[in-house]
Amino acid sequence: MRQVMTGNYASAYGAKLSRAEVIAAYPITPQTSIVEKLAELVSTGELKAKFISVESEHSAMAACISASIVGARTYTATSSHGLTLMHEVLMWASGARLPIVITNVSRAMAPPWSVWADHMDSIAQRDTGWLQFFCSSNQEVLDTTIMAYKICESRNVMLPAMVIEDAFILSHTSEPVDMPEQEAVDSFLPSFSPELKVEIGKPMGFGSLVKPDQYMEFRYKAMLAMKAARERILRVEKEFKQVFGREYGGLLENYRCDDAEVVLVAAGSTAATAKDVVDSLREKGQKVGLARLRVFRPFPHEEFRALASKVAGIAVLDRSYTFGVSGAFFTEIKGSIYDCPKRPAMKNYIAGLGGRDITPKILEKIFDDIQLFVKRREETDVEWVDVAGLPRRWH
Amino acid sequence: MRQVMTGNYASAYGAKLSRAEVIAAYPITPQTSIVEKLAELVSTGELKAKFISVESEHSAMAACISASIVGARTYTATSSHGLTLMHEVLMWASGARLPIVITNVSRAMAPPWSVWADHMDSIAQRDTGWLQFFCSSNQEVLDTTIMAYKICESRNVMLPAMVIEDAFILSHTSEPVDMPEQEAVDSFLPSFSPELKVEIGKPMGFGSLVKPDQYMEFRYKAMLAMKAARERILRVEKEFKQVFGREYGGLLENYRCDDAEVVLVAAGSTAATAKDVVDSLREKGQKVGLARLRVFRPFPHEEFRALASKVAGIAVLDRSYTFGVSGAFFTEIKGSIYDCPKRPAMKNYIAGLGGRDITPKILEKIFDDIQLFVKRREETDVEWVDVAGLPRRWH
Amino acid sequence: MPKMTIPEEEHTYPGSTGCPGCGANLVMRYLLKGLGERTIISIPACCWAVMPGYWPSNCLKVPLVYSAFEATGASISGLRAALDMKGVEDVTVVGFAGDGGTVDIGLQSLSGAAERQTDAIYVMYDNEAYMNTGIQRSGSTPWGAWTTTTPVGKNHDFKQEQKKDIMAIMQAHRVPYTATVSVAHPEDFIKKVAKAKAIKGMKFIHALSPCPPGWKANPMYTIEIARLAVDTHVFPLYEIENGKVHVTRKGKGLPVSDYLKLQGRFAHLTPAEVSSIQSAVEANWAILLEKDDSGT
Amino acid sequence: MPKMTIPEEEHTYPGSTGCPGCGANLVMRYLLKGLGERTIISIPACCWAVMPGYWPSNCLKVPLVYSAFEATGASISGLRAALDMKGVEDVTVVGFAGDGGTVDIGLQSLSGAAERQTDAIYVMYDNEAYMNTGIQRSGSTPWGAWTTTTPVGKNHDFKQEQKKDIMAIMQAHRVPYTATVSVAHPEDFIKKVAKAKAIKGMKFIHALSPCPPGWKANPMYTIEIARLAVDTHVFPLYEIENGKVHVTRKGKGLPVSDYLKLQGRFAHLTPAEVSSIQSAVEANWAILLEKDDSGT
Amino acid sequence: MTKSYEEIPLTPISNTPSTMNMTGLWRAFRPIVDISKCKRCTICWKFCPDAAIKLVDFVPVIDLKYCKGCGICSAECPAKCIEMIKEGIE
Amino acid sequence: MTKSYEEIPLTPISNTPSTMNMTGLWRAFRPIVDISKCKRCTICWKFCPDAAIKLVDFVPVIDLKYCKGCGICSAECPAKCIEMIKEGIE
Amino acid sequence: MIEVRFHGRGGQGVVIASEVLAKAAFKMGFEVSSFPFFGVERRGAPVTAYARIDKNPIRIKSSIYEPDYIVVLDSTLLKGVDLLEGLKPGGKVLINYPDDKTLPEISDRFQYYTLDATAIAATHGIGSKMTPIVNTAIMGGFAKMSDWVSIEAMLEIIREVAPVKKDENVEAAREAYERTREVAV
Amino acid sequence: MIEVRFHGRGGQGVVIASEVLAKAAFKMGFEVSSFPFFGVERRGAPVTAYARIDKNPIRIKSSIYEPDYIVVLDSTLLKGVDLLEGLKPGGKVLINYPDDKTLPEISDRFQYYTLDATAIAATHGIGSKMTPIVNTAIMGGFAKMSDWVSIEAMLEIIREVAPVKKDENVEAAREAYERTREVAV
Ligand SMILES: Cc1ncc(C[n+]2csc(CCOP(=O)(O)OP(=O)(O)O)c2C)c(N)n1
Ligand SMILES: Cc1ncc(C[n+]2csc(CCOP(=O)(O)OP(=O)(O)O)c2C)c(N)n1
Ligand code: SF4
Ligand code: SF4
Ligand code: SF4
Ligand code: SF4
Repeated sequence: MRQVMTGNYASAYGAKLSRAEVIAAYPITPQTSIVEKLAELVSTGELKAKFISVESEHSAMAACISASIVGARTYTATSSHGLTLMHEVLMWASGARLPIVITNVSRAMAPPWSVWADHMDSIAQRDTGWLQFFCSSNQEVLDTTIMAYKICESRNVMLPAMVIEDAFILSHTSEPVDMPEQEAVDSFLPSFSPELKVEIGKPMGFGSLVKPDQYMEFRYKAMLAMKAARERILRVEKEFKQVFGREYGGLLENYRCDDAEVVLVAAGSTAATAKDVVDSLREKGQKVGLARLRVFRPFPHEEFRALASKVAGIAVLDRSYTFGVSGAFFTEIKGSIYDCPKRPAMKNYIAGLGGRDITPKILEKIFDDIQLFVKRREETDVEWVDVAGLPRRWH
Repeated sequence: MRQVMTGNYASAYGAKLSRAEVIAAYPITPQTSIVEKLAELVSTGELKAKFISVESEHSAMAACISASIVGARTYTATSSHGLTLMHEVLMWASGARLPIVITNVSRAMAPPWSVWADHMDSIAQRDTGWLQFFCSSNQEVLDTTIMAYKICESRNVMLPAMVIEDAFILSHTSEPVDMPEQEAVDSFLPSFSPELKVEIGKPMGFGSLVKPDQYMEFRYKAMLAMKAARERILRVEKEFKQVFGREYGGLLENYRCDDAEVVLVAAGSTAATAKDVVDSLREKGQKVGLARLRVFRPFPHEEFRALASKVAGIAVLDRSYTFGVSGAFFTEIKGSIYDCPKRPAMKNYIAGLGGRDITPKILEKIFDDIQLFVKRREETDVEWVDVAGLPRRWH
Repeated sequence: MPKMTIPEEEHTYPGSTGCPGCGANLVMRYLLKGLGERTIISIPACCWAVMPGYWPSNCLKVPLVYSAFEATGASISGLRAALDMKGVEDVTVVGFAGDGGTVDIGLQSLSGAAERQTDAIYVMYDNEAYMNTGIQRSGSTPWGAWTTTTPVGKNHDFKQEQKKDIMAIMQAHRVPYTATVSVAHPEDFIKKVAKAKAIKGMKFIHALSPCPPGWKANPMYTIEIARLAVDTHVFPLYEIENGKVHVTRKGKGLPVSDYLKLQGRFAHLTPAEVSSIQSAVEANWAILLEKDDSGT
Repeated sequence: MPKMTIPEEEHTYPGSTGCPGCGANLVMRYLLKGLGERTIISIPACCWAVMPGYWPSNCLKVPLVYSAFEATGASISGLRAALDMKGVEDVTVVGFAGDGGTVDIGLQSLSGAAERQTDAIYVMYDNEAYMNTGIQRSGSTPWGAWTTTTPVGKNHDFKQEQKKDIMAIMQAHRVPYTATVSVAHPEDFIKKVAKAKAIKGMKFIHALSPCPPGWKANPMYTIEIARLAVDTHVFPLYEIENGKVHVTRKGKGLPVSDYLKLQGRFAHLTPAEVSSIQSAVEANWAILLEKDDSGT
Repeated sequence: MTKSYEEIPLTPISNTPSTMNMTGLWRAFRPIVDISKCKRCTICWKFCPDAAIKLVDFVPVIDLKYCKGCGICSAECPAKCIEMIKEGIE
Repeated sequence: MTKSYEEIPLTPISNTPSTMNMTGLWRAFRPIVDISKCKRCTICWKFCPDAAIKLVDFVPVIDLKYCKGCGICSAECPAKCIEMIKEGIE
Repeated sequence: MIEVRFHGRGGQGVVIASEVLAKAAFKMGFEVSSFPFFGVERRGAPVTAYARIDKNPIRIKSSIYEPDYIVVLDSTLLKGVDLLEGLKPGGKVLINYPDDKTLPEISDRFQYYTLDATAIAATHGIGSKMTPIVNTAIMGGFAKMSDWVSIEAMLEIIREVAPVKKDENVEAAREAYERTREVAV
Repeated sequence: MIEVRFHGRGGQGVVIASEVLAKAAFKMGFEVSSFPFFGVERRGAPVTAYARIDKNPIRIKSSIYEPDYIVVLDSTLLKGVDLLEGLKPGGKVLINYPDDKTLPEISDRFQYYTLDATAIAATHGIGSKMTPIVNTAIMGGFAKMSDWVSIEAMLEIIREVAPVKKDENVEAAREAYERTREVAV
């Protein structure tokens, strides 16, 4: 049934419908209503789960890790400082091959203190071995949470996943969400029964010390798992479509890209706004498209290579900036299509940091700019959008 | 005077010669002898500094941050889990624009538990806004520590720096190190007096809450600082050479690259071994070179573009692996030279994870392989080196 | 002639962005009256990280260093070490954190600061929940209270665990001075703060800090509630100096219900539950009196 | 007829990779004798993370989950929650950590586990320093001891801070059961562990664990040193059940120097320093005896 | 409103008094002091969380630019001389 | 010695008894039990950190594959019937 | 697409008001989206919320700069910042305003509606006497002002979302609907 | 380049031995590098350390697989793993071995030297009676076995690095130098 709810409630219901068994979470703006909703669902008995009140995010993840090791389906949610405080144990979860699902309400890092949307927190976890899904609507948040469990718990994956929603812009926006029936979700997502888990009566040490002569082989297996995740994402989405009728375009959603001359790459809420912009520019006759970066890990290598073969220019919008380089999406996309026969003109737009609004007007100007850039490539291929004191005006 | 010492002692003496005023550190293998040495130097009075015994690495960095805010020169050292536990506050330090210097003894992350060399811990901090120096000898560790303060404390930089030495391979290897005289260091490195610091009698809040309408401008300034750091690194190294007679090749040290057909990119201890290998292959008439990635942040964009214009193939050795993508060096280098007119053949070699030894033999085989790859590019451009169960043999 | 019972000089500006009737605002106001301007404060994430206002607004007349949520103890050790190195010794270093930032996520660095005998005052303003993020339970939330994460559900839920006894925990750390203070008794508050300032080592001040929205209370009753906390012995005023306990205010011994009934967060409690709180409070009070060295 | 005074069944294999004479090895051996095989253990970074041996070696006959250094408290809460959800209730969940992993970097998650009343036993084996990383000071290192980070320098340095009183800290958390145990008294040790197993909630066991290399002691004296710790009242054996203190062994009251002199880490202490330790130990012992409820 | 990146410091340094925030606008109720009844006990001044009360000759003068209308002064005044009235549109 | 990536589990699971480690080789001193003097008190067994002593009819039999030679049994034996002798080359 | 901006104070339920509108419109078959201004504001501080209503699914996620409607839950806010900033020419403004007072001087490019929601809420005992909660009443008024959201849908949603005193809230909204009137300026 | 491997037990000072060699060689004008095997081994467990000595600066950072020399600080290790693995044909082995015992059967492709370092250390009161510390004595023996590091340089370094009993350590090394002898197998 469709009902109007926030992204955070969509997250909470996603976890609930997935029948998370152990939930350990610590409050942080703007994630709190996820935790509050889940606390309520557990207290009313609507969700049969253990809710562990932890004293930090590090402990939230650590509790999920241990619970997962003994075979429980686990869930947590956080944001910004909470996510970065988990950094060490995020790596632990992937190294231990535990299919934990986390919602990260992506928010800026301090200082300056800021509670607003920014992808820095999520991007800084790109090396931790987690799958990363950037969502563009509350519906997608809910659906992706359910799919994430199915993807991650499959035997050849067994890796954790992060479902990312933009701070406030999704987390606190109410919009219609079709809430699946519990029965339908139950038949789509079987209960968690990992091949390898710690059981009483079966003495084993889980996560031992490994000498230099053997460590790499374990990492190699994780690499293979991330490879397998790619196929798994596509298959699970297909199955999801069959049952629930919704789909999200795989790892890189191509929106009106087929005959596009230039495309914008964007992730999260910006990508939703960008679809409107693409439509309106198309009406004006511009051949533009949107490549929505939905899955950042595993990186959609093949998809970008296919895209590169079709378009003349790619504008990459990063809602984060890696100091000393550029936006992370920009670097990685260029890296991915480096040896493609056709090399589209690529330009990076840094926008929306610390919650700066990304308006349709701004996106239109980016489309204008990339079309120009294709024609006469300039020196600078990284531009900061809407920074006071720079000559270009964006409003 | 040249004396035989470990990389860890070189770090400790680097901090001592730089007259670090506040040192806060927590023990972790294989960093411990740095801390032990500094504790001893403080206790004997050889180093006039406050040594704060903290209860975690998070607190070590947090203590350095606050000490730095009131104008003290600060130092800490850690490794792997300790570094990743600092993740949140690493971002804090750069956001607060504090020129803290850390030594990271780069080690693998658990699970599997491993105390051996691996760059994952350092690489996973690539988005935190720290300068990153990968060292290849104990001498470089000591010299870089001193230079790092001078680079970072300059008015147009004011960012923190990470000096990286490979676990055990540098940290516990004893080799001759020329220890500069204190007087020479004192005249090279003036005492720390930041423009902006918190002082009694000057009420100010340091690191306040900033609304979406202003956050980006602060980030933009940090971006400019990272840009400035590039020039600063080159200048400080030049000055260092004048005073101490040693230099390290800037951000990307080109070793016999001038007429090279293929080059290997490597960082840290491997790059030292690779010089021997390059020499021996050169003797055999092979036109090979080494591009030693000394500074990873800021990324040596210009240097790689210059290199790309000269060579036919680049082998990139990553001692870490980003699941779902490739080695981080590989992705970023490709990203950097994406739009160069000449595009060398690029292949990634993942080697040495969890302390797996990277022998001259292995490096030779990598040089062989990249030469072949230049001729007939294969599908797979990321190869795992020396993984048991894979067909190729590396010994 | 009338006389002010607390120092006249203000070290805070009006225009802080705390809620009307915020107890924490008063905690800071009294604290600084007690310490004076040669003070430096470290504040982690909490309501008080927001109350100075958006950049460039600042409601404090003393230097303020923001720190990460979990790091107040480390921050004050860093500040003290740096100031010592600079030879600045007459400055009081203060860590100022909420209850969540103290008894939960900040406990470890606080414990570390205590163990390493950092010469500083750590003030915990205790609004008994995570207020800055919107009233979630903390380890310091009292048994029986409603919060958004201890909802009053069908099963008549609420916080099921006891409030962490941070005074006892700090006492176990053998710090030279700990004291409880109340915004209803600023004279006592300021006296204790001044005493703490004069003692070397790590001092700990526990300030009950009523929070109108979080406690579902009328802002005008902030002082009244704080006063009732003392008079019902829910929050006794005492200090511990080198292990010696000294109750600084006996209070009236009113029934706890007087205290609870002004607060919506306790509205769901049954009479039986209220009387179980009453017994617990009485037992604790008896133990405290027994330890009280004041007479001797 | 001779009789074994402790259970015969072993739940550890020979071949652990701890040092010869390691007290921590005995702590685990006795612990599991007390708990039996329906036990699951969480171990953070510490010597005991290494002692099971390199993969795939394991010296425990019960399941073992490794956790991050700072996360033992969180780990046992996670284990307990998951087992509860699975309906597995007859299993004892154990957190087993060194002193550094308990009183320093693990204190916060331990405190959290205590506050949320995790039904588990937390065992701290106390070798009084960070041993796995090579003998650095911890919050649990006693005053006066040498470690690599409290070197005995020109100024006759050594650890300047008091040992953190983790028993008092846990007592301040009002957990239902805490006890000290010694490897020199396995019968007492196992009895306490069995008692803890039967109590619901968070139990805390503090085990003094001599470490020959770290204490600069001859491995053959591991038991002797542990025994002397009890007999000199440096480490009294007692338990606290719901606040009631019970000294389980009075000890001989020997001079502390008997204990100190077997350990190189105290070799630098002057007679005056030794006698200051003596006084402190006597004072603590007197306080403990005063609290002792055994008689009543 | 947004400042150019060139005009701002390296990191957000707050050194403008919070009197820049017109928090008096938050007020729902306004305290009205009946000076004739005032006993000059200064208790209202003592308990104002926002330091919005100045004393002139020990008589309270409320700075309505910053008074948030919490009502503490009214509740605590022993002479009951401060009344809280609903803020209107003037 | 290194196992193929295909032969190992997802993550390092240790389920081989530590008796795979020949820690007896670490021994610098070897305990020699004079059975004739043994009182069968089982104290040596009780205190062996490595569980390297088995009891046969309450008499200790030391498993030299694992005995690390710490000397605790020798120090604790009330009958003084365990002697520690320096390990040699045989 | 219709865009609405709400002004009120922290603690007054401004965000709920925007959600009620969105839910009522959704019930009537519209696609909707509502969101608060993303702040860390405290009780009493001015806060803003937004709603979008359209025939087609709403994808745009940026803020609203040129609303069609403005709703003011607390008339004292008129003293502060420019509440009507960005309002489209001819746009409509609903203000919770005392019946016995006249609007202060205000731009005449817009249409104004007033409603004494405070009095109505007080009458129905919603919130406390000192601080009545006006968000349900005001949404009754919104139904009157707009011609595209029905009072029935609004009342249904109010009944759904009101945590306590459902009847009273519904009645207040109904009364508000009736008493809302356009005023000339 | 000369490569040396050291075998001993945790706690015996194997790493120090390798450093002493490196420092002595450095004192004589060589470039050097020495490193332990990178383990988490405990007291008594077999440990390994390495040293490289060359005329030119040493850049190679990988391990040593085919040493020219092997030094065994604890003869009981001969019972364990293959200590001579990788030793170059004709390579030299120095073993701390009791004077009154003969070497067990062992490969004849190498040259062997023995020295009762344990006895010598005990005589000079280095370490405790139960566990004498043999690393300084054995390095005296190394000077004898090799023809490129002088006993003088070695003694100088030993004096430098010995934390206590400097004279005794030097004397032990000198005696060891004299008593080291090649043995036939
Ligand atoms: C690592 C981390 N986790 C969570 C947060 C979010 N957070 C900020 S303030 C706060 C609540 C603070 O509560 P408390 O310390 O009790 O102070 P109060 O807000 O109640 O005054 C939380 C959870 C954060 N900033 N950092
Ligand atoms: C976050 C983090 N910091 C530091 C370490 C390094 N570390 C591993 S074990 C250890 C010492 C443990 O000391 P303790 O808990 O006292 O146990 P012990 O080794 O003495 O038995 C340290 C510092 C780590 N693994 N993780
Ligand atoms: S929420 Fe509570 S503690 Fe925070 S500012 Fe408001 S009244 Fe003060
Ligand atoms: S270092 Fe100490 S605690 Fe660790 S294994 Fe050795 S004896 Fe045991
Ligand atoms: S109403 Fe509150 S803020 Fe206003 S003057 Fe009185 S106490 Fe101060
Ligand atoms: S010497 Fe030690 S390890 Fe060997 S049997 Fe005796 S007690 Fe056990």
